[in-house]
Amino acid sequence: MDRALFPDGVERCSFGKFVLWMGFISAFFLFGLYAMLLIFYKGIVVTGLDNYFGFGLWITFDLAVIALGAGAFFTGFLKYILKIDQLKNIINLTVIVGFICYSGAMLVLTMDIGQPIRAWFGYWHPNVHSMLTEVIFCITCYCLVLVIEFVPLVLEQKQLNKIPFLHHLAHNMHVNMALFAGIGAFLSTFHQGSLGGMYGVLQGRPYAFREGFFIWPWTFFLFVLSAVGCGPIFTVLCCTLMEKMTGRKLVDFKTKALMGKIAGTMLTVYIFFKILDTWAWANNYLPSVGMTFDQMFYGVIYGKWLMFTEIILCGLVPAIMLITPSIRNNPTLLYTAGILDCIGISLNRYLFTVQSIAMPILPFDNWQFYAPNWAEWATSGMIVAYGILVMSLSYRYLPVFPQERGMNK
Amino acid sequence: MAHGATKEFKVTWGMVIDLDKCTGCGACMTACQVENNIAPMVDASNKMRTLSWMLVFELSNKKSGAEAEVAYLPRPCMQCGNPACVPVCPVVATEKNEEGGIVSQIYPRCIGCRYCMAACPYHARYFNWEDPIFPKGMEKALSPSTSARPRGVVEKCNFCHTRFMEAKDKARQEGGNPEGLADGAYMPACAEICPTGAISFGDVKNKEHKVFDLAQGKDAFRLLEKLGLNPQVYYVSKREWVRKLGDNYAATGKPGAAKKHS
Amino acid sequence: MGLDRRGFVKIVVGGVAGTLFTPVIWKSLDDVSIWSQNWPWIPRLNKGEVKSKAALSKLCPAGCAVKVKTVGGLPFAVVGNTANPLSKGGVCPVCAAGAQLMYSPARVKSPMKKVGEGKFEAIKWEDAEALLVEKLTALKGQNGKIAAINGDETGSAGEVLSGLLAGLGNSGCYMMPGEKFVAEKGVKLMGGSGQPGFDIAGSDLVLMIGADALDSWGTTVANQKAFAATRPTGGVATAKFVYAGPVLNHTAAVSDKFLPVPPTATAAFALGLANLLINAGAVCSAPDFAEYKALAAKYTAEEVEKATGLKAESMKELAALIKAAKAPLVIAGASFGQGAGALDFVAGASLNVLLGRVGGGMTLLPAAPKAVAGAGASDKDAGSFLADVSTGKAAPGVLLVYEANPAYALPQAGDMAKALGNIAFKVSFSTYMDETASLCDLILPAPHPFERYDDNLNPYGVAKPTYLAGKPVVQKPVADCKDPVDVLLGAAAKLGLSLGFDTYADVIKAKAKALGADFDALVAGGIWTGEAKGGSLNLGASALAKVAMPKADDKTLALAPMSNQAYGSATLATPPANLLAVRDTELSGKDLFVQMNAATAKKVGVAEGARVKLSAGKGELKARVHLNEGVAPGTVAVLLGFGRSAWDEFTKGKGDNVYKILTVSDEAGTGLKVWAGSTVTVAKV
Amino acid sequence: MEEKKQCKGCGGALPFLIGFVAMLVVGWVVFPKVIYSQKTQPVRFSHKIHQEQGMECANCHAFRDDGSYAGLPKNEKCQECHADVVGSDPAEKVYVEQYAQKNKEVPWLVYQYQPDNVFFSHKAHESFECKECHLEVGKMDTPPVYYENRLSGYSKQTMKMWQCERCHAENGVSNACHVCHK
Repeated sequence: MDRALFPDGVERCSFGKFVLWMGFISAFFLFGLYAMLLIFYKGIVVTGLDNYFGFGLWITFDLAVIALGAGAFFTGFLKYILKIDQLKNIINLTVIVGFICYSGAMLVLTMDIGQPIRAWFGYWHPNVHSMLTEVIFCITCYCLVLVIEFVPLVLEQKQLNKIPFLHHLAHNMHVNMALFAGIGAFLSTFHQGSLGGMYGVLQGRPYAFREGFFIWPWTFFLFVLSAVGCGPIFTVLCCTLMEKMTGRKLVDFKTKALMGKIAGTMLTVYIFFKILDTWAWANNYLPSVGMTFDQMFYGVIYGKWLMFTEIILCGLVPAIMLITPSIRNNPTLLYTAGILDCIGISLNRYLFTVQSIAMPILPFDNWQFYAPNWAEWATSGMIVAYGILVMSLSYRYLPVFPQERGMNK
Repeated sequence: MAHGATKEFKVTWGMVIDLDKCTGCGACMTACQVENNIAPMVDASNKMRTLSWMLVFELSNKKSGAEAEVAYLPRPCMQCGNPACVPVCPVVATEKNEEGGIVSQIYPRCIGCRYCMAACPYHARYFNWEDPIFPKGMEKALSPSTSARPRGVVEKCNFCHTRFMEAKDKARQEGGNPEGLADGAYMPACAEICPTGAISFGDVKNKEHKVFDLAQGKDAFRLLEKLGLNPQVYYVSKREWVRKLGDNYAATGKPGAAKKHS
Repeated sequence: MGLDRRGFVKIVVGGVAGTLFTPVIWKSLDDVSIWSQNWPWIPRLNKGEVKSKAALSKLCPAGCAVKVKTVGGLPFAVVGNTANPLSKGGVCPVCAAGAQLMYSPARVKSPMKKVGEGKFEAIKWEDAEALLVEKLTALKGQNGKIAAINGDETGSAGEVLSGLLAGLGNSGCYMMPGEKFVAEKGVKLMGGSGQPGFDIAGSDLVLMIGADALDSWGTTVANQKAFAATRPTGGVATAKFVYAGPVLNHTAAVSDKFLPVPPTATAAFALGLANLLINAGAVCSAPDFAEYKALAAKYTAEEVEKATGLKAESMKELAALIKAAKAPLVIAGASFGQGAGALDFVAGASLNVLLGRVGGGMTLLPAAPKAVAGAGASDKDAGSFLADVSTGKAAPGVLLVYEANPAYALPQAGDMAKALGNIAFKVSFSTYMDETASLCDLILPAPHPFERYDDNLNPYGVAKPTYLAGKPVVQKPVADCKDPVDVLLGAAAKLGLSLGFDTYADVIKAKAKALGADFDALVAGGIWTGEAKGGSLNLGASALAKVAMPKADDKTLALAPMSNQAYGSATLATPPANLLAVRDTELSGKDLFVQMNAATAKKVGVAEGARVKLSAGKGELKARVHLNEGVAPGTVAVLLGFGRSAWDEFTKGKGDNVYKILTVSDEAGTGLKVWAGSTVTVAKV
Repeated sequence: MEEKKQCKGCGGALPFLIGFVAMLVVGWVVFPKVIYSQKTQPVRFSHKIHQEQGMECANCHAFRDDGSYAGLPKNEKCQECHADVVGSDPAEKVYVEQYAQKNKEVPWLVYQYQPDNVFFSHKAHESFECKECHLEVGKMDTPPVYYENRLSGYSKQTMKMWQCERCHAENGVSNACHVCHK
C-alpha cells in the first residue's frame, strides 16, 4: 500500500511485515522512554550510578557510539575532500549511521546530567579550559551538520522530490556538500579528540592521565585515530547486517573492502601509537606517581586480560587482518576483523571510563564495583531501538543505496 | 587546563590535622552536616549514596594483637592549589579564584555532569542524589550558612566559607582588616568542635597563624602529594605507617616525600 | 481571502521567526533555570540575628556544657563553651546534633495514654496529671506498691523522685546501672566511702583498664581535653596513655600502647600487673599489703598469658613504664561503662593505692548536700529490682520511669521488658518514644535539654566535686511537653505532701545554694567546683581473694560490648545527623556486624561477612561477622545502641541489641549483679 | 501543479509578515506583562512621613554588632512608636491592630530579595548610597507595586548577577563565585 513511497525500482517487504517489525522495535523504544521519563521525574538516583561511579554505562555508551559513528565524517572527508569517488556507494549510509549515533548520544547526555533544565549553560557559561565544553560544542554543531547532510537524502524521497522547490533545494545542498563535509571533518576530529582529552587530563586518575602535546594529552590523538579506525568498518557491518536481513544486495563488496582498508590503515597507525603510549605510561608515568602497572588491575572484572583483549586481540589482530589484502578480501574474515575492531574500541572507551574511576587512588581505599541497573540499560536500549527505527524507515523509503537497483536486477 | 600550575594567593586557608589526636569520634562529621544543611539519610549505611563533605576514614596497620594499630583520618575537601576538578568543569560551577584559595562550588550553576567527581582522587565531591527533604519540622533547625541544594548538583566542603565572609564582616564592623584576619577569627565547624583539637586551621602563609609552623613540621604530609594537586590540607602523625598510607610509594618506598611528578 | 494550508503554514513560520526576535524564549529559558535553583519543595533558610546561648546538654551520659547557636531564636547548631573548664570548648558528637534532635521524628508530641497493644491516644495534660495522681493516691502508703526507675545519675530530679516516693511511704527508687554505682561499692570494699574521681590532667601516665575514657567513659569531653593538652600538635607528648581492654577502640587508637585483654580477665590483668610492680619493688603502707602481695603473686605474667593470650612481654614492658612514671594513674571500668563487677574496679583501684596515688591521681568526692529533705540514698539497682519483679519478689502497682530505658538497656533486655509487663500501671517521663515508653500505660513527654532547666552534679570521673546547671534556650518547647519534675511536684501537692518546691528551677536553685554555688552564674554557662576529701583506702585484698583466673573455653567466646558515643546511649537512639558516622563495616542496611580477629573467626569457623547467631541465656542476637585484628583473642565485640524496636525510621529495626545477650551473674563476695564478663556461643546461620 | 495554483491565492510573503509582526507584538508587549504577577505591601508604609519626622535610614535599617545587617525592622522596633495608634493614617491603624497588637511580624515584600544561595554583605557595601541599589523609597508615600516573576519567583527589582559583576569589575573587586555565593 505504501509502494508509491519506495525509491524507484526497488522491492521492499510487505507493509504488514514492516509494521510488525517496527512494532517489535518500538516496544523496546517505549520501555526505554518510560525509564527516561522516570529519570527526568525522580533524578538519576534511579540509576546504578553512585558516589564513586559518577560515570558509567551511559558515558561508555556515548563514547562508543560516537567513535563508531565516526564513519560519517571520515568517509565524507575522503569522498568530498579527497574525492575518492567509489565511496559514493556507501556515503549515504555513513551519514545516516552518523546521524543516529550523534543524536542518540546527545539524548543520553541530557539524561546523564543532574539538571537537564540547565543543559544550555554549556553554551552560555562555557569554561574554555574544559575538554567537556569543547565536546558539548562540537557534538551539537556536528549533529547539525549531519542533519544538513541527511536532509537532501530525505528530500530525494520519490514523492517529495516531485516538488520543484524541494528538488532544487536538495540539488543545491548536494553541490555544497563538500563544504559541510569539510566542517564536519574539522568539528568531528576535535570532539573525538576532546573525548579522549577528557580522560587524559584527569591528573587524579593515574589509569587515564597522560602527558601530551601543548594542551592536548596523548589520549586526544589516540581517540581520533581509534575513532576513524573503527567508524568506517562499523558502517560496513551495518550495511552487511541490513543485506542479511533484507536478503538484497546493497553495496558491492569492492566498496566494503575499500572501507575495510581505510579503517585498517587508520587502526594500524592507532594501535602502533597506543602500544607506545601504554608502554611509556607503564614505565615512565606510573612510577613517577609511586604506582605500578600491576596496581592498575584487580581480580577478574578489572583484570589485565581486559587491556590485552583491547590492544592485542581486538586491536593488533584486526589491524593486521584489515591491512592484509588477501584476508581483507575474504568477506567472512573482513567482517570478523570488523567486529573485533569495533569491540576493541568500545572496550577501550569502557576501560577509560570505568576502570580509571574504580581504582583506589588513596592507599587506604578499596576497589569499587559498578553494575548498571535496569534504567541505564533500558535507556541505552532506547537509543539502539531509535537507531533501528530511523534506519528501517530510511531504508524503506529513501534512496540510500545507489547501487541497489543495479545489483538486484 | 594547565596542570602543574598552582595559583598563588596572599592568604591561603589551610588545615592541619593531627592524626595522633583524632579518636574518630565523628563530632566533626556531625558538626559539618549541621553547618551545611545536609539532610539525614534513612539508610546512611549505603556509603555510595551518602553526602559526607567531611568523612573520617579508618586506617589500619594490618597487624594483630598488641601490634595492631588504627588511625582515623578526617577528609574534608583538600582545596587543592592545583585542583583536578576545577579545569574540567564545563560551566565554571567551580573555581579557585578567591583570595584564600578555597575551591568554590556554585550549586545554582552546576549542571550535575559529575566530571569533577571523576577528576577528584580524594572523593571529596558528592553528587546530590535526592532533594534535601528533612524530617517534618527539622527544617526549622537549618543553619543560615549554606543554601539547601536541589538534587542533581555536585557539592563539597568549602571550609565553611560563609564563616569566612562573616569573619570579614565582623572585622569591618570592629575596624579590623578583613583581608588579614587574626588566627582563630575564622574557623570551620569541624575545627571548632573537635573535642581533642586535632584539627588546626588558619592561613598557612601567615607566620602569625599556628598552622604556618605546623604545616612545615617534620611529620607533616599531604595526601597523594605525588599527583601534584598541591592540597591545602596537611596531616601530622608521628607514626610512620600512617604517613606511609598518605601516598603511593611503590617507586620510592619512602614516606613523606614531597616530590611532585613532572 | 480564504486562508489555505500553505498560507497558514506561512503564518506559523512567520510567527516562529518573529518569536525568535523577542525575549519570550530566552527569558523563559533563563527564568526556568532560576526556578530550578530554588525549587519550591526545597526548604528555605531561616533569617534573623544569630546568637549563641549557654546550655547544659544532657543528651550524652556525662552531659556537655555547650553554647547553642540560634537564628531568629531557633536553635540550629551546638558549639563548645570555651568558658567552661569542664568541656573547655569541646562537644561530644551526640550533643553536636542537639539542635536537630529537638525535631526528631521520635519525639513524643503530647501526653499519651495506652489504649491497646502498642496503641496510644493523645490526651490533655490535665487528664494525664489527674490520671497519675489517681493511681498514686490509690497505692499511697503501701510500701513496695510504688516504685521508680531513674536513669539520670547526676540530676537533682532523682532527689525529687525519691523524696516523692518516701512521702508516699515507699522506698523503691532504683538507679539504672552505671559505673558510679559499682565504683562506690568498690570504694566501700576498700574501706572507704564516696564517689571516686580520677585526675587525668594531673597524671603523666594513664592506664585505662577497660575504661574507654576517650570516647564513652566518664566525662568524655573533659578526658579528651586532658588528653589533648598533653599532646601539642607537632610537639612532644607530656604524658603516656595506655589502653588495656578487649577492643582496639577509639581510646586505644590514640593511646601509646594497646594491650588486648578479654573482658573476663580485667581483674586478673590488674593483679598480674600488681605482681610485676611489687616484684619491681613497689610497696605501700596499706594494712592489707602482705595479704595483697601474696594474692598477687599467684598472677604471674606467664599465668596471665596462659589465661588471656596476652604476651607476658608486653605486660612487663607496661610495668616498666608505670615504674618509670612520676604520676601514674589507673582507671578501671567496663569497656561499655556499666555492668563491671566491683572486683574489677577494686583490682584496678588497688594499683593506685599500691602506687601511692590515692588523693593525688585517684580522689574521693565528699557526699553532696541534698536539696530535697526526704530524698533517700540512690544505691539500689534497677536490674535486681526488675529481676525481682519477674520472679514476683517485688510487685509494685505503679512504676515511674524517669529518663531511663530499662526495656532496652538492661541485661537480658527481653526478660526485663517482660518483667515490666507484670506492673499494672507504668508511667514514662521521656522526651522520645523509646522502647520503655512504648510499653508504658502513660507517657508524659519531657522537654528536650534546650527546653528545660536541669543540673549535673559530679558526673562520674571528675576529680573534684563539680556542679553544672542549665536553663531553657527556647521560650516554647517544640512539643506539648512539661518538665517531669514540675509534674511530680504538682502531683505531690495534689497528694497533699509538700517537698518544699513548686518547680524544678527552684529545686536547682536550692541545690546550688546548698553547695554554695551561684545559680545565675551556673545557668550562664558557669561551673562550680569544690575540693575532694582526704581519706585513704586499703588494697581491698580480702575482696580480691574472690577473683578467679579466667578459664579459656572452646565452646564460648567472651562478649565485649563496645560503646561508641556518637551512636547514642541507653536513653537516646543514634541521632539522624550521626548516622553518617556509622561505618559500613559496623552496620549495613539492617545488618549489624560483630567483630572478632581472624584467629577467633577461624576457631568459630566463620569468615568475613558470614551471618551468625550469638546466644546467651534466653537471648539471641543476629548479625554478620567483620574481621578486626584489634579484638582480643577469644572475644567477640558487639556495638551497643542498635536493634531499636521503637524510635523512628532512622533507627528502628536496624541491627540488633547486644543487651539481649548480656547475662547477669552474682559476683563472688560482693553479691553484685555483674554482666561485663558475659560469654556467648557463636553459631553460623 | 495543483498546489502551485493555491499558492498564488495566498499572497506571497504577506501571511509570513502577519505572523512575524503579530509575534513581535506578543513577545515585546504582552509577554512582559503576563510573566510578572503584581503584589502590594501588607501595610501601606510611608517612608516619606517617617523621613519628615527626621528619621535616618539607619534608625530602622541598622547593622548588628557582628557586622551582619538587620535588614527590615521587627515589631519590637516599630512598636517603640506604634505600640498604639498615634497618628490619623489608616495604614497605621492597620499595622497596630493587625500586627503590633497581635504580636505578628509584618510579612513585608522585599524588592531586592536575593535567594538563599547568595551571600550579600551590606557591611562591605556600606560606602554606597542605599538608593544606588535599592528603589528610592525614601521619598515615597506609598510603597511601589511588587512584581513577582511567575516562573522564578524573584522580584522584578532583584539585582541580576551580571549587574553585581559589572559593578565589581568597575570597582576592581573580585568576581570570584564565592564572593557572593553560599
